[in-house]
Amino acid sequence: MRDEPSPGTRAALPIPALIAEALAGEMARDPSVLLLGEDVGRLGGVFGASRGLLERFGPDRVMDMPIAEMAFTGMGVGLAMAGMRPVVEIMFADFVGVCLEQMVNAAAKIPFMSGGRQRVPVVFKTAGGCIGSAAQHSQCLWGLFGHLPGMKVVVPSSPMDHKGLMAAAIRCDDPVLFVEHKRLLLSKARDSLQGAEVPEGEVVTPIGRARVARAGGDVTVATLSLGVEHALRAAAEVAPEGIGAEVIDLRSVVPLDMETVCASVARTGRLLVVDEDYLSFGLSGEVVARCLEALGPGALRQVGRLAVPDVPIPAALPLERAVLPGPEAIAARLRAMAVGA
Amino acid sequence: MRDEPSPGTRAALPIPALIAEALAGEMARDPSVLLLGEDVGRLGGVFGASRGLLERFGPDRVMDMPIAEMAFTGMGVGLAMAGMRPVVEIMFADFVGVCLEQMVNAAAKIPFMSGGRQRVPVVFKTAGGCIGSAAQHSQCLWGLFGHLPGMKVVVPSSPMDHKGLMAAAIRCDDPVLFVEHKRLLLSKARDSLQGAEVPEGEVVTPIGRARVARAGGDVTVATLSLGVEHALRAAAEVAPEGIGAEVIDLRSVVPLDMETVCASVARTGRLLVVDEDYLSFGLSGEVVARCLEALGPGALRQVGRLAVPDVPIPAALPLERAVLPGPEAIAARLRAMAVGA
Amino acid sequence: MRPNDPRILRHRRMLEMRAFDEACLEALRRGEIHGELHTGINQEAIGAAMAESLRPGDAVVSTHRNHFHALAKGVPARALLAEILERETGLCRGRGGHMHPFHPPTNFSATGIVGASLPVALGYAQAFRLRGEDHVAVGVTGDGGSHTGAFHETLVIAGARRLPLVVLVENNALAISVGFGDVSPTATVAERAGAWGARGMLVDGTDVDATAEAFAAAMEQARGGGGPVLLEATCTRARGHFEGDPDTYRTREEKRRLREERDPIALHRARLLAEGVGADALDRMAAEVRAETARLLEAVRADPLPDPAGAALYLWAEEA
Amino acid sequence: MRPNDPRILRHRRMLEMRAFDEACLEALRRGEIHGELHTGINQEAIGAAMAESLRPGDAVVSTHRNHFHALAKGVPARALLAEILERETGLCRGRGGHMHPFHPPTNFSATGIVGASLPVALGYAQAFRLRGEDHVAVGVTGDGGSHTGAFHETLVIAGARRLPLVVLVENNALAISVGFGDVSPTATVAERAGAWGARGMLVDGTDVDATAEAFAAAMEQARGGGGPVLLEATCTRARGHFEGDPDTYRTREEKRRLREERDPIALHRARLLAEGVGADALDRMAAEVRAETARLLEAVRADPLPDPAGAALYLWAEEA
Ligand SMILES: Cc1ncc(C[n+]2csc(CCOP(=O)(O)OP(=O)(O)O)c2C)c(N)n1
Ligand SMILES: Cc1ncc(C[n+]2csc(CCOP(=O)(O)OP(=O)(O)O)c2C)c(N)n1
Ligand SMILES: [Mg+2]
Ligand SMILES: [Mg+2]
Repeated sequence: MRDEPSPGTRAALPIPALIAEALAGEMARDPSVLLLGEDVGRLGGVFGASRGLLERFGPDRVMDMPIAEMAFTGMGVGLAMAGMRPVVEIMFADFVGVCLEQMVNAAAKIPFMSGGRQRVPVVFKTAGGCIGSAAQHSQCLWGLFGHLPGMKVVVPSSPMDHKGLMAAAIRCDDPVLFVEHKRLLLSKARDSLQGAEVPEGEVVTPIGRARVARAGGDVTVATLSLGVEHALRAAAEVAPEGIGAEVIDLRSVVPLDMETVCASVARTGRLLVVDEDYLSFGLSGEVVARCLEALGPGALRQVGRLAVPDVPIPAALPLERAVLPGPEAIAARLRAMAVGA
Repeated sequence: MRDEPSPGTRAALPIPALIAEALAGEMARDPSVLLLGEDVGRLGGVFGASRGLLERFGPDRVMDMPIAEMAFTGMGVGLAMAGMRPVVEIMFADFVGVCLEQMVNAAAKIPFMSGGRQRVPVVFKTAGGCIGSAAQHSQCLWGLFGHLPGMKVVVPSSPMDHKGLMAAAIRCDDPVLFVEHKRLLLSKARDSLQGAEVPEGEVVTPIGRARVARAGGDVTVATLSLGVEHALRAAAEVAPEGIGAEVIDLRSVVPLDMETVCASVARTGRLLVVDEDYLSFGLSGEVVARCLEALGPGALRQVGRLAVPDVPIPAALPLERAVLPGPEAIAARLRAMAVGA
Repeated sequence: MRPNDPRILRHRRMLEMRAFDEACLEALRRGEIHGELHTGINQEAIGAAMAESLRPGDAVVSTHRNHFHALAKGVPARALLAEILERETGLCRGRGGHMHPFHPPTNFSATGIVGASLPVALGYAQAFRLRGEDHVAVGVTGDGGSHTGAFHETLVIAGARRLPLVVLVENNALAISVGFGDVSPTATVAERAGAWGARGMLVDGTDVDATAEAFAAAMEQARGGGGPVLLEATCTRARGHFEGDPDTYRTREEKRRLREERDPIALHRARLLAEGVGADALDRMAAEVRAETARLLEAVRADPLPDPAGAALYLWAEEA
Repeated sequence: MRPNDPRILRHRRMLEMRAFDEACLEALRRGEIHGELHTGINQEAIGAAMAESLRPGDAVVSTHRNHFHALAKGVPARALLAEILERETGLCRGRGGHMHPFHPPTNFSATGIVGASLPVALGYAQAFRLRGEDHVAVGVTGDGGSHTGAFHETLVIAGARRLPLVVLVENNALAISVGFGDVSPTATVAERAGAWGARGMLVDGTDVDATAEAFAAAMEQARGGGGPVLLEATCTRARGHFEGDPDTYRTREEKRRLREERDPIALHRARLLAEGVGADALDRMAAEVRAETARLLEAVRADPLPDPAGAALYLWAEEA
């Protein structure tokens, strides 16, 4: 980045600037890294996650694309097969319906279909989550991608991970889906409950290891993305009531670090999965099922899931609030679970 | 159908002919019912599920389409909004990556987004399942559609249900995804373990009610589609060993009839979900999680999931067999679970 | 020129449309819209032109920038504004919001997914053909939408079937920050029409008179069975892509120039004045429209928000 | 004409391609291929024509009907056939099968999803441009694929960026049972090229000499920086869409006529004979090719099938 803020002001950086740092760092160290997508160049990304990159790396490596996601997603696949390391931005996760074909039947399957002989090191970068834009611009969909094998599905929550997991995604030889949350993209590092300090230099967070964001002995909360912030808020709220919530940031859906989750549940006996994706046939059911498989029914005293209740996101604010798993809803569940058997 | 087979020979009918009967019946009773898709007209469907319909109802109601799934899927949406009842064939479930947008952001969401004021009575008819065509032509994907709210997801298994559920799907005022299994489409009514007799006249199977395909007291097997046939075969195999498997045909993924499943598991204490879709973040995890939520950990002695182990379907026969949940694998699981605590 | 002269009515329609979007901006400023907002300011001529040739049975499927198309189709302004303000009295009971208004009685709908309007419009066109109705389906998209696969596939089918479809491309030369000239393989969208056996038409979409004529001709051809028409109307976007867009990809100077030189209302006003229409008559009209819209906004602001208890309603038919 | 005359080589290539697909048919009959099989019989002229102008660094992204394109690109026939026969020695260790052969050393790949070849080819073209290499990417599709959204989007981007891309449309006038003439808005695919600022070329794809020339010209333009080319080669499909297709949508008579009148090998043989090449030289060549292919098939049949224990391998890089 050309306009580095002076030291001490890094906590004031918007989250997208941390992603831009990761992109810039990787582009600087590896000439095969490219960025392409809508509005990634001249605008620097609709949230600013690629601000400054066009100026620094030029239009050959930062390519503004027409609204032709199928072609440019597939272009990412072809570039990767040809030896490049493209980062393809699909502006919002909701738009994958126009380009899923290339993500799933090409990127995610080619390594396997080729018997391991053709690598496809592409990163699909997209923004999910709810900021008031209703049914077609609010979905998370990481559960959907978890279901389709062949792609790592990485979901940052802390400021540090926005930088470190993006760098790791780019270095990964497998296709990676990187799902940001719009609400976090609109925030600054210092707004986070998970620490604002992110080094200026290289940060690479290994993909596939969950993180205990808060320790606690009564209920395990497995969550990710904005859910970690909400869960930390709820945990702080119920702590004075004597309820110890252990908050786990899953960090990636694929691979899913069940070891960390199960180790916690083995202690607490109570598992609450908090997920801003849809409730059914997704992440929350999988975490519950794997936990049950790993620990056996006897180890589980209580299990809960808090997610969008299988309806599209409604437009009006009171309705939107009612379907999202926010801090109040999490706190209420924690209280209910803590008193239960 | 113009060439009705003589009575007594109906058990020799290919499964697709039963679907064609349902289509013909509904088209005859309701002039707003239409069929469109690739090869549905002149060829009568790649499996024959619309044979005879073009000749009987003409090219205005049976429309052969170019390979432009996004446009003709959306055409189905527009037709439905304009008061028609289109059945849109997407040849194989694997191809949804080119038209998911219209299925999910339009058909499945418009009823909700319009506050219930715009109905979209469209049926998306597609074939899933494995018959040796490798990674891009073998998927079931019903778990994916279950995850995305707003569409009923209907999956027939018995000959009767191929006819009865198709009729019900067409009469349903909600968008419906109807997922056939290619292996069943290549079979005849009499090949089924679930009864070959299907009346010539109207059959309408209510959507959303699972069916106990075989009663048993030791292990509950929840499955669907070809899985029901496999599970019945496995159940018959282990029966002489004193293992009573209760086989439940879920019949639809959305709605998911957990009452029937839970009633069975409450008796057996053992749940095995058999699913030809991918293992993770899908149907099997959801059934397990809902069962646990409904009955509590104490009611479950054992839980198992048998599904495609999160890899694409490989081409070679020995590899394909190794990843599919066939009768042998089910029988082995039943034996293992029956001896367990 | 008499007050009910069609060109005066055109002018009034443009004023109404602008006032409508200004009301939306006001509501946004007051925090009464919590989601995204895309206004059509400077693109009123296209909406006003549409209004003249659309008939009740015709269908319009619009985009994220849909307000003017809805008004042109005859969607009640009250219920439309209430939907944008997320009210229970809105077209969709506050479920859809500004990007997803649906009004079955006028066959109006929209989508927030670029290009996705066109396949749905194709479906309406096919329904009209099947039922022997002489309605036309209009699928609206932007220049950005002309690059989507849905655009091609829709025109392939409409072209081969000669369906009564008008694909209306509002070419404001920008898709968010991406310039049409930077990503289009052709200088215009209209010149591509031959690839689908469609008629291509290009019109200056800041000239409401020319656009009304072009749109009428397009509708006539489609209605008469002449097959699909690809009508491109060039225009400019006066504000950011959405409210909140920093719009750093254009200079202030450039935006000022667009507002001054390519404002369809100002251009039309100048033309009417030159033709002898009185300035005070036009001013009176503008004041009237403003007052009406202010009353509308006040009325909608008094409407209730949806009850959160019903947040999961209306997914299935039995709940409607 | 000398034996190493390019036109004799062309002829030999066609013979090899046909023999290859006949070997596949034999393997299928013996139950050694358990999945779908799409042969290219009667479409050999296009593959043979490609072989002449493709260079090692060029990329080809093909379709479900990909065998001839793979051979044209220089993919080893042994490993290709082994992959089709689902052997561990195959290009992809038996994981890909006949619709999904990948051969990174020659930049060859394919997909079973119609239209999906083109965006991937676009990526290769962009990579070549970025690295300043003078390679060309060839995306192959059928007439059916020309209706897909991916086709449009790919050409939009290639056209605007003037990328070294040749979109080769094998127009056999059928997409399974759906006739090109029944669903296309235009009489040819090539005539649509202007919509994307591409050069459109149409050639009789049953005439190997003409097709070789046309393909060479297309490659030369793309290689020289002249931007994308849309090359349509008309041809016919002699067999069902896939083996097992009842092919009820054509009459026997029609198929007989296609095999007799539009077989590129027979046509070329007649031409060579007319130009004085000896019938016995050609017969000897045909016998030689048949014998070689028979040996190839025998060798592959002796190869092992993959070990089921490894069924879940190769999903992630660390397993490769
Ligand atoms: C398929 C898809 N891709 C991207 C977006 C994000 N997006 C919303 S509007 C827009 C630009 C649209 O440009 P254009 O079609 O010219 O319409 P305009 O905004 O200029 O009216 C983009 C990229 C989207 N909504 N849908
Ligand atoms: C997106 C998609 N839709 C449908 C299919 C099923 N399908 C496979 S091949 C084919 C016909 C292809 O026709 P064409 O492109 O002309 O190629 P040809 O088979 O004639 O060589 C169809 C419909 C598919 N594989 N992918
Ligand atoms: Mg625009
Ligand atoms: Mg074809």
